[in-house]
Amino acid sequence: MQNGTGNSRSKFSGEEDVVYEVYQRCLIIRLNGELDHHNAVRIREEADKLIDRKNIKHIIFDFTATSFMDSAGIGVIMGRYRKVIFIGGKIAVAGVNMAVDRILKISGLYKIIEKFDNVEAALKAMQR
Amino acid sequence: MQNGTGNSRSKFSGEEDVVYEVYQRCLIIRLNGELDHHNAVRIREEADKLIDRKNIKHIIFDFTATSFMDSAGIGVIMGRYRKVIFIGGKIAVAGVNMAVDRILKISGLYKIIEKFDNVEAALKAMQR
Amino acid sequence: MSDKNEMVLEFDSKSQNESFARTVVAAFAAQLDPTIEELADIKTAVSEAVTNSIIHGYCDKPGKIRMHCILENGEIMVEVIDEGVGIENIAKAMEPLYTSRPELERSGMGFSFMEAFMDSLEVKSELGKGTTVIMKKRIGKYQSR
Amino acid sequence: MSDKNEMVLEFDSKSQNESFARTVVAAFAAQLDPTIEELADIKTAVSEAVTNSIIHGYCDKPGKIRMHCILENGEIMVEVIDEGVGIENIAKAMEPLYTSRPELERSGMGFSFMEAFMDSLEVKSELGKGTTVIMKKRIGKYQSR
Ligand SMILES: Nc1ncnc2c1ncn2[C@@H]1O[C@H](COP(=O)(O)OP(=O)(O)O)[C@@H](O)[C@H]1O
Ligand SMILES: Nc1ncnc2c1ncn2[C@@H]1O[C@H](COP(=O)(O)OP(=O)(O)O)[C@@H](O)[C@H]1O
Repeated sequence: MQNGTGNSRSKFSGEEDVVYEVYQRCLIIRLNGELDHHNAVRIREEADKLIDRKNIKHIIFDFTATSFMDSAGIGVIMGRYRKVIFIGGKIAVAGVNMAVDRILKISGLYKIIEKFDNVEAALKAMQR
Repeated sequence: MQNGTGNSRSKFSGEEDVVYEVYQRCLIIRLNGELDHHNAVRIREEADKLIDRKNIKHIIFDFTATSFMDSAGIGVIMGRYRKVIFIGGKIAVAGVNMAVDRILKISGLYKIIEKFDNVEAALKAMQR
Repeated sequence: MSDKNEMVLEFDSKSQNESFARTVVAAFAAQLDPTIEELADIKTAVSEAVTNSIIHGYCDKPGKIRMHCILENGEIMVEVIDEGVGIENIAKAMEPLYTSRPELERSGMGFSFMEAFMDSLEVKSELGKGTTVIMKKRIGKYQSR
Repeated sequence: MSDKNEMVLEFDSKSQNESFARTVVAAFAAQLDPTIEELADIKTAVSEAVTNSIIHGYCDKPGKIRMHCILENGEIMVEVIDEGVGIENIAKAMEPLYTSRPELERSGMGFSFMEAFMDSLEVKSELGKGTTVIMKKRIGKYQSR
């Protein structure tokens, strides 16, 4: 998905890079770009591979650079929640903008996940 | 055309403000936004009103904030050229980006108008 | 700009067109001078309807989706039409959290989001014939929520 | 993404839709991952064709314009179709600087720009029936100029 040719390529299509980082047993998913059904398929696959391989317990979704999200995003979060809840894992969201916040509120997800201002705050809380 | 309500209004439609400034007998037209047939109609009217009222001789088109231009832009420039040429006026363009430059080149307009890096340089040359 | 403006977009049932369909509606709705929030609402609702046509209506198989939009009197109407499998029980389908495809990690919140983000939602469907979703939203001065 | 993707947009012949039509084509063409310059070329060419349908084809009167796009094998095809007055002499109309409406400050460069910015241009027209402009451009690795 990386756009190796760089410079003057346009970024219109919303296929921006999702970035994954692992700190101890915590996975940070930086959802850059648009999170719809089209992109969700790929994110789900990539995340689950990492969750299994790196023995992940907690997951932080970083929405700082998310330009769009619909109910497919809710599906991605719920799906990961179901994967880690059995081993006592937690899900957090960070960098939530107003549009994403409204969707998370309406979905009722805030009953099972916690919101933090930024990834650092979420990491600190999870590693406690 | 001004969007008085401000702040969170989107600027998607390309109806950005065209700004007119008069220095002595020189008219500066800052073509912010998109210059197509839809916007050309309005720009032509507003410019011609100023040209007549302020006894304008020279015109500088500033393309610094122009996000799009097609052959309607050529029509606007040619039309103003015809208006001022009889009184010894000149037309200059400034702040021309690559896309606008290609269109001006293909149109052959550079044979009758002069290009400057910025409005200040154009003003200096015209008032000489 | 108070006169009527209308457009119809027909496109292939492919997931990469979800983003395209949203962009088209947003570019058209922009003529009503919406706020960023109103634009986000419309994009989300349209994304839900188009995604549903692709994964439920056509079950990820080839097909055509039509999107019909009208701007009139400060209101946007969006119709998303497919000729897919159709919905047997519309009332049940519209229940929050109901989904026929949990294996795709569908949350069953598509219709709830369309309702939440638009002023009105109407669903017509016939089994084997297809589904039409009609949504309306008043833009600008007349805030809906 | 090497498979075919197709769309048809039908919209009212109104000058505010010139910008809309360009945005739609750009959003669709984006799937071929064009450069900024390629995108600008396509937008300019489409803007010329759509403007022509509005002011020449329909003479600023109400009408429908259809835009048909296909992405396939790294190439974009755009067809702009109106059912307006048509063109009597296509060869003459395509001559650089020829315009039938100098009073509107038309420069007569519309067709020249379509030719310059796209790889190929074809014009079909019948008097009283309408005009179809077909343009193609190869995107990406295979630079055209
Ligand atoms: N266009 C459609 N064609 C066929 N069935 C549909 C369509 N749209 C919705 N449905 C049915 O309605 C159900 C609920 O839809 P929705 O609330 O959007 O949730 P989700 O898409 O997450 O399943 C779907 O699971 C599907 O069974
Ligand atoms: N869609 C159309 N319908 C009818 N006539 C057209 C159409 N497009 C172009 N023409 C004719 O061809 C001429 C040349 O077109 P063009 O090169 O785009 O220049 P311009 O638009 O500046 O006149 C127009 O002046 C018009 O007479």
